[in-house]
Amino acid sequence: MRYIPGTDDDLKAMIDEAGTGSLDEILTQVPSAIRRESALDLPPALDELSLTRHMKRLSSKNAESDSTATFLGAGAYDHFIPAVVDQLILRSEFFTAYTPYQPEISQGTLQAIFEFQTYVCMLTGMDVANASMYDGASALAEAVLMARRIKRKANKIFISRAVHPEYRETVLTYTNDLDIEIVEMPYDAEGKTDIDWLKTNIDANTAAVAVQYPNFFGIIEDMDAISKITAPNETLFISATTEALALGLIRPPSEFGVDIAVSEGQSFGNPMGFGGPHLGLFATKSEHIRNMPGRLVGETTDLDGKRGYVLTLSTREQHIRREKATSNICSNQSLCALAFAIHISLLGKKGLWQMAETNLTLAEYTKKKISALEGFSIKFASATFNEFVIKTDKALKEINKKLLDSNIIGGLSLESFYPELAGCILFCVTEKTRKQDIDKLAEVLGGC
Amino acid sequence: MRYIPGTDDDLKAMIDEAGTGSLDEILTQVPSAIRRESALDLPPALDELSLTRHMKRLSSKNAESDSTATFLGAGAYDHFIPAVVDQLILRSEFFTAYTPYQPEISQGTLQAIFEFQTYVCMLTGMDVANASMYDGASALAEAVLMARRIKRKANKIFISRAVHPEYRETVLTYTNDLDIEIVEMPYDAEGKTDIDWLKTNIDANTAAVAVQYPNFFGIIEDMDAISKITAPNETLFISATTEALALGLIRPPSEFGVDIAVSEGQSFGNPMGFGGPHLGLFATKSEHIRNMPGRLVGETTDLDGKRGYVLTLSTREQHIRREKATSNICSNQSLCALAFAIHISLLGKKGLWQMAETNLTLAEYTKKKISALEGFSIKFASATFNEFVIKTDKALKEINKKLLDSNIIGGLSLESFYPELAGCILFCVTEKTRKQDIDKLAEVLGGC
Amino acid sequence: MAADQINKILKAAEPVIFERGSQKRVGISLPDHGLENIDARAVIPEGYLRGEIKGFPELSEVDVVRHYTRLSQLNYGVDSGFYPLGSCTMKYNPKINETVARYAGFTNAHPYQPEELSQGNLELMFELQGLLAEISGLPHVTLQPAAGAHGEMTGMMMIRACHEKRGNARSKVLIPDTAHGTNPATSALCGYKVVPVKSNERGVIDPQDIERVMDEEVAAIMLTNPNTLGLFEENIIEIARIVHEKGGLIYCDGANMNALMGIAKPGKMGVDVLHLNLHKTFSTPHGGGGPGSGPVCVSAELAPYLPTPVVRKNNTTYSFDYNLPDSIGKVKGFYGNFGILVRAYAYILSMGDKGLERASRTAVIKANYIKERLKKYYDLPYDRPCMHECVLSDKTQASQGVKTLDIAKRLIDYGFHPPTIYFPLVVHGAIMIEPTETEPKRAIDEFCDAMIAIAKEAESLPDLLKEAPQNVRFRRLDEVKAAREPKLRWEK
Amino acid sequence: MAADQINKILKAAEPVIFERGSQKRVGISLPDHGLENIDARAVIPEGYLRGEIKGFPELSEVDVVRHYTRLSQLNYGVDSGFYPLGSCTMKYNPKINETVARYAGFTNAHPYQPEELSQGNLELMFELQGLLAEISGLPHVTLQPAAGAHGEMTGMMMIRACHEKRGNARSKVLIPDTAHGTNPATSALCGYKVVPVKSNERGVIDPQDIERVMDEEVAAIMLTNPNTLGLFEENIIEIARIVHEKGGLIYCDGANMNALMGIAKPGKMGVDVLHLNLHKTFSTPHGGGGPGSGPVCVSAELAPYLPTPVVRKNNTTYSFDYNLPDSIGKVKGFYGNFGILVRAYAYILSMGDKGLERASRTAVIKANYIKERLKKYYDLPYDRPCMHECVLSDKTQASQGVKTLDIAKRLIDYGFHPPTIYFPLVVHGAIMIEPTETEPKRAIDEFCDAMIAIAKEAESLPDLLKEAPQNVRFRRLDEVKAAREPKLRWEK
Ligand SMILES: Cc1ncc(COP(=O)(O)O)c(C=O)c1O
Ligand SMILES: Cc1ncc(COP(=O)(O)O)c(C=O)c1O
Repeated sequence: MRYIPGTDDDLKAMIDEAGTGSLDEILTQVPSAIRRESALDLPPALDELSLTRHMKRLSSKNAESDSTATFLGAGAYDHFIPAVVDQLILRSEFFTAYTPYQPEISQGTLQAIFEFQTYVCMLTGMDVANASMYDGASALAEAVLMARRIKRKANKIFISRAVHPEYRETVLTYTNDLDIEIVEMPYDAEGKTDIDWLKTNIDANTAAVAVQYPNFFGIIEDMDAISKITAPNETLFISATTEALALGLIRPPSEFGVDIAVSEGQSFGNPMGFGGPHLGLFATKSEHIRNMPGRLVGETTDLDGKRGYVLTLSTREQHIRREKATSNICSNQSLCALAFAIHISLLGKKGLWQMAETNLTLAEYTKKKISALEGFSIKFASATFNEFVIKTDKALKEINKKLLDSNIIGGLSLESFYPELAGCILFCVTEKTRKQDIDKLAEVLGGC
Repeated sequence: MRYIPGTDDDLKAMIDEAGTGSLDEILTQVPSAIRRESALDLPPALDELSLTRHMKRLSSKNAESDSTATFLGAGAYDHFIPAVVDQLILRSEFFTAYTPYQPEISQGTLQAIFEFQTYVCMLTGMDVANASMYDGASALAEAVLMARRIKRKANKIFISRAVHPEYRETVLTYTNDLDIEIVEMPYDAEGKTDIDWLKTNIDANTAAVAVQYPNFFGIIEDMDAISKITAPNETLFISATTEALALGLIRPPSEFGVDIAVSEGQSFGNPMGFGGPHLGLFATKSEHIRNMPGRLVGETTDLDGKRGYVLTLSTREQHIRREKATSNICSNQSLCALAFAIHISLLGKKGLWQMAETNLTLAEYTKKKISALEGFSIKFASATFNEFVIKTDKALKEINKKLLDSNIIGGLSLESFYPELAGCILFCVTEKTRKQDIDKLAEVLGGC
Repeated sequence: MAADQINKILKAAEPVIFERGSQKRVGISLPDHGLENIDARAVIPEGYLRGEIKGFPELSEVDVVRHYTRLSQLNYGVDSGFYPLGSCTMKYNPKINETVARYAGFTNAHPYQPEELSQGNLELMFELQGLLAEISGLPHVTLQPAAGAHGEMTGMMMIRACHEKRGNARSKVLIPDTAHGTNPATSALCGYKVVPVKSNERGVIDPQDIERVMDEEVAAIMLTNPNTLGLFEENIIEIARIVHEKGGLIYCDGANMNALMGIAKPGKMGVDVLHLNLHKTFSTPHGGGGPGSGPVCVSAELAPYLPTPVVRKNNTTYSFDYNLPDSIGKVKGFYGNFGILVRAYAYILSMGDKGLERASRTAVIKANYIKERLKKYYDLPYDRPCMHECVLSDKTQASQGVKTLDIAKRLIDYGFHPPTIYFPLVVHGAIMIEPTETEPKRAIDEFCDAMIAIAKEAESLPDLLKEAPQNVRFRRLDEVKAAREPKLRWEK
Repeated sequence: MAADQINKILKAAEPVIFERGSQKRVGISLPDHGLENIDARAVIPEGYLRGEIKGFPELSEVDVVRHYTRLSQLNYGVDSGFYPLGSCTMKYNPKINETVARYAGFTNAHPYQPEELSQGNLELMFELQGLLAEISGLPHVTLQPAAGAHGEMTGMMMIRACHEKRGNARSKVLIPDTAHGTNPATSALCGYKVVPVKSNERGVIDPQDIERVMDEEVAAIMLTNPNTLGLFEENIIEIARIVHEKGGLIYCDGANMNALMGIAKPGKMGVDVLHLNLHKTFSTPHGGGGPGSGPVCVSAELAPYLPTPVVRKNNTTYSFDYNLPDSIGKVKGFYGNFGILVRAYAYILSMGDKGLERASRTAVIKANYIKERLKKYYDLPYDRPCMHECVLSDKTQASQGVKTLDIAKRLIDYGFHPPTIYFPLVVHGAIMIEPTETEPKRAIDEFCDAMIAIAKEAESLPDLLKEAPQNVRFRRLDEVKAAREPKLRWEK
């Protein structure tokens, strides 16, 4: 077996030298009643070439966005990832290492995470960010738990219905067994969280209010108005973002007094990958550090006074605090965070702006093209970034079939998530979308 | 421009600090008469995504052996390359370094080449090998030049007609301007170099005799018989190999008294790549070292007595000896040599044998299948490794068309290289060839 | 001296990326979209356009490549050498898995693209569910959890859901003192009170202790098998009987499954719920701390509570099943760390039954070999055959004032990654060594030689150990300072 | 002291691969072909089956990966830092080129597969021929040569063929004393006698000297422009006139083309034949010493002698043209280092006219900047504006007994790859610095600071330089020993 260097002779030599007796003797600790009776029923082992052929076959049974233009977004975004990213994360010193427990030989990972934390702070405007959560959805769930920890006396959390349905579902799962009541805030006719409802319903028992920014419909929420309600009530304000790229263009959550800002980070450096691995960004204000979940890297010096980095403030974490930890998270999405940092470093100030601007430009163009078509209209009259909702009275099934015939995957039908939005489609456009793809899309829709 | 970190400000700062005056002043050394008049007529610069799309389009306009079974060999072989090889040669410390002029920070390249030299010695059985030539063809040409240097008084070199036609052509090009006469040795009815002819024609003016082993027809030459003629005549014996894998199974050239053994090394670790980059192996006897072309790495110690490696015996080379050098070669195929060494290390003793045996097994099966077909026969009744010649009276054009219809690229029609072999096809089979591909091949041929 | 001083300056650290670059550099180029750029101010509502991000770098491609290349050179990975981090199964990560995981149909598939256009991915997930079920002996599997701890949470939520369904959610979870920190943390996250259980003098759980604490309020015991001392919970059958009799369930932390593949199935031991760490047992890369994947395997009774969706096969096609009315719901977006699933699937296909069994058997032999070679030099708290890892302590060296930390740092000088230290907590000054099956005997021997040399140094040159490491680019880092004045982001 | 000694042992070298592994390991698995394995003895003639290869290693995949990973860690590449190797143009190698060069249609295409099935590759070659023709100003191009020296040979053979066609092959080639060693070696290989030409006090060729040696036996002058001192051959037009008048041809070694892209075309300077180094000017990786690629661009008169085949376009399809009756023939198998062509093509498309021009302009400015910063500390033999590289010497330091070699080795301690040293030969103790356009100003400044610090050390601490390097894993290696008792392969 090519992955196991121990030949029979090696093993025998070790057993003999150790004097432990045979493997069977070692294994007497495993009661014979539960020992292997027959071989595992697995397919016969594949050699490397046959494996690649098998995997290629599976891969080719999927549509993929380099060959098929896609207008799907909704939490996973088809952005272009420069070749540099993958070639650097493949450096085995990064990808075959584990959690940097031994800082003297882990400065690569540690400094990269420290820089990642800084990037997340810069993007969100917050004071401090952790070294990543599993994804945007679980990051929001952790934010809710954290808000509950901070607000010991309040147990209601308001979450906007314009937050990604899977994020909301994840929050429900995480909070189901705990003393937390999740209350859904409706959205209004413009697709924004209903401010009036919030004003009416907020009370002393409201620990936090969570909205998505831009929200699931691509809309830039009225953060200012929300903040003006939560702040006087001393309710925490949580913002979640699925499209981190938007934060390159719109005002950061911090500027609206947000207490905890979470985001999906996939848009930078990580492929859609059929839904994962992605990564959760998690940032907060300094005052909340001790209540924060997840790993943190901090700056320090070595014995010679040289600047270096270590895991720090781990008294919040499970391996020290056990059942009193702020979270049970241990392994996170470190390599995805590295990819995020590399991509965003390549972009830099100018590239980030340019990429966001390109997304906006193409999205606005698409909006205009589609809404000009007979039978299609813009559902919500609010400003959006690179996603938006279109309403049509045509049969969605047929539309999508026709689009596929033109090698286009259309937007997401919203009905299954929002029964009230039957006939609505969420479209997404990125810098990978070509004008010609959009024109084709409009042409096909026009012919439906 | 993403590859150029010098912004206008950087450049201006440098010009100012240097006090050299503007770039235009610096460039006054270039006479204005020959300075740029207009922009270069090149296509507009492509961004990275557009470049990948363009390149993908070009790539997809070619057949490729993972999707189309191919029976072509003839100097380029479709072997399976384990994923390890590419991931290791992509380590930038290897692939972005140059010739290891500074050994203290080049031990990676140096030791890898030292090990490569050892592998080539082991495969060929020779005493010493250099750090690679451009490819098999030019390696043979260099071997001929070297033989001429050793044999100062003899200027004729016999080369078998059963040597790869492009190798022979390359030799002719290299020797055209020099006092060397290339004489072609015919092959006999069994596809081997004509021993009788050699016996008759060899004389004191014959500096060297060169054959291919296995030869272009896949046949294992009668090395013993040739050696028995060259040795008493004090003629140098040169062997060239196109399929280095064969040397894992057949007796090494050294055991037939060969003086210079060259080979194409592509079979290990390097893709066919539409013909390059490949690499030339070049090995000889110790006594000929000083006449050897190319770079050599030797073992030594550092100031602390630690074992290390350096470029050595460079008094043979162009940068020291200039017009008296043994060759003009400078950059060679170092990274290909690294890939070769990695692949062969993975194979090891057992894997090398197994791979050679697999090739032999499949080739024999194919031979049997095809020769059993009506209208197809084995052209030469000699033992072969993984290539062999089939003779047919059917129209080759039509055969190949039919094969293509079944997504198979057939063998190489020999007529253009050997007019006397009209109707002959050189087939090649490797471990990537599946039994089902062979069966299909036979089925299609049978239906022609 | 002067020379020394100069040399010191030379070993400068890599600057933080925000200290690199210069104005107007860019490391990327985007396609020309062929439209006039929209004026963002015309689209984005007033007051919602962001200003310049202070401190954001401007770099060219070469700046970025150099920076991360150099950072990587400050790291140590499995490909660099022996990495015997106990409990983490730092086995070799096959390179072919990185290649196949990058096939476009895997990386460029959108999670919401139509199922008809995702049949390859669904097939892969379905098949992997089956393979893990077979290896674990537990028939139902979710691939959704993103890591081990996430799997624990998922599993414990399912246990809670099961008890709720039965009528009483119960309030407590039994957790042995050898357990990993994620176990109690998870239990708390699921609203349970943790009841610690001491392990006995053999390093395992005593059924009598369980008998004593087990009652109708105990939802489950969360054990690890083999446990974090590397010892098989030899009373597992008896324990399962006791817990089950009182209506409790058995949760098994499968982080140490590398000891058991093809040797024994948790499903056969009475385990009801098990999580696997694909980034340990199934060879997917650790990535500097993730992404991992923590599938959960459960018995039939627990199946209704699996997170949505699960993948089903209907004749020749595959689909997501969201129709699980008793499901605990989703624990993350989409379907799990799919890219990691691809690698684990490729690994299992490459190994087959024989390969997996051999992996576990080899891992066990190697751990015992190390234990036997080192026990003459280091205290071995539980001197008996172990499974895939062994735990030593610094007791012998303590008299010289040499601690586990010093031994670990000195190992760095010798070119090794240190073992896990100070865990499990039941062993004071623990040194937890897990070699894995992919470690060549030579590397193991070199490691043992180094450990023995260090034991000798501890006697003759204890200061050398306290000053370690000295052979790498950084000396010991001040963790106290980092925690006292937290500096968690770069600032100008 | 004891500690020091122990530390020394720790920095052991990586064993040779033949000293690794153990019996029966294998690092590969091959497909099961489904047939009975043939008995090789039944096929291979008696006496032609080889025996076991002594010393051949047996390794598992992890052994191999570790070995080469560790070897790589002993190396320094462009991605590690500044690599100002003069005459080698160690520019950044764009990563995307590595990605696109690996597309299956490029890597898995057989050179003899039908032209109809190779249209993408033929198109790429055809387009690249055109791009290089445009950049060089010489209309005809062969892509076949595998490196610069190979291109020289190809070009000089074409020159010889041309003279033969004209009636007299001629016997001599003029070569300036600044020329690279490959130039005279190539001339000899083509059967020419080398006539050296001294450069003048401005570091360039004097037309009067050419006038003196030029006669009807001179086939060509082989010059490099800018030359290896980094100086533009400012009399090129006059030289070309003189040589052409006597029926000679101008061969230009294009290794330094990075100074000229979009600034001046060799074709406009009277050059008849030019080779380019794609692994220098056109950013393809140097690979530790290749593979490179050395296309040759020629004027119309030389076109008939191009190697076979060249690529032609016929309406919308592409094909190989072997029908060149006056061709010099083939200089290697197949069509050249195709994979390198793919990278260079991708580079040119990414740069466009503006990018290439900016590259050259930037390279020139950076070289002049370095020259000016360092000339106060190091002897600058030709104190005038240079093009893309500059040449210093150790004359100032020689009084302290410090030589160029010492300076170079000390630079290693400072974290830089040293410049080219002792070349060109016309400068005693030459230090030849080529920054390239891809070097950030900061790296250049750090390099200059180091050079200046070293100049100061040469005065105050000369021994430090002679002992250098000390900050890397190896100290100076004994080259004399290596040459005296050559050990060119491993033996047990
Ligand atoms: C025994 C044990 N359980 C659980 C975990 C948590 O797994 P993860 O880090 O994947 O969340 C670990 C990880 O180190 C572990 O060793
Ligand atoms: C000026 C000059 N000419 C020719 C060459 C030879 O090029 P190559 O190494 O590609 O054969 C070099 C290479 O270093 C060079 O610097």
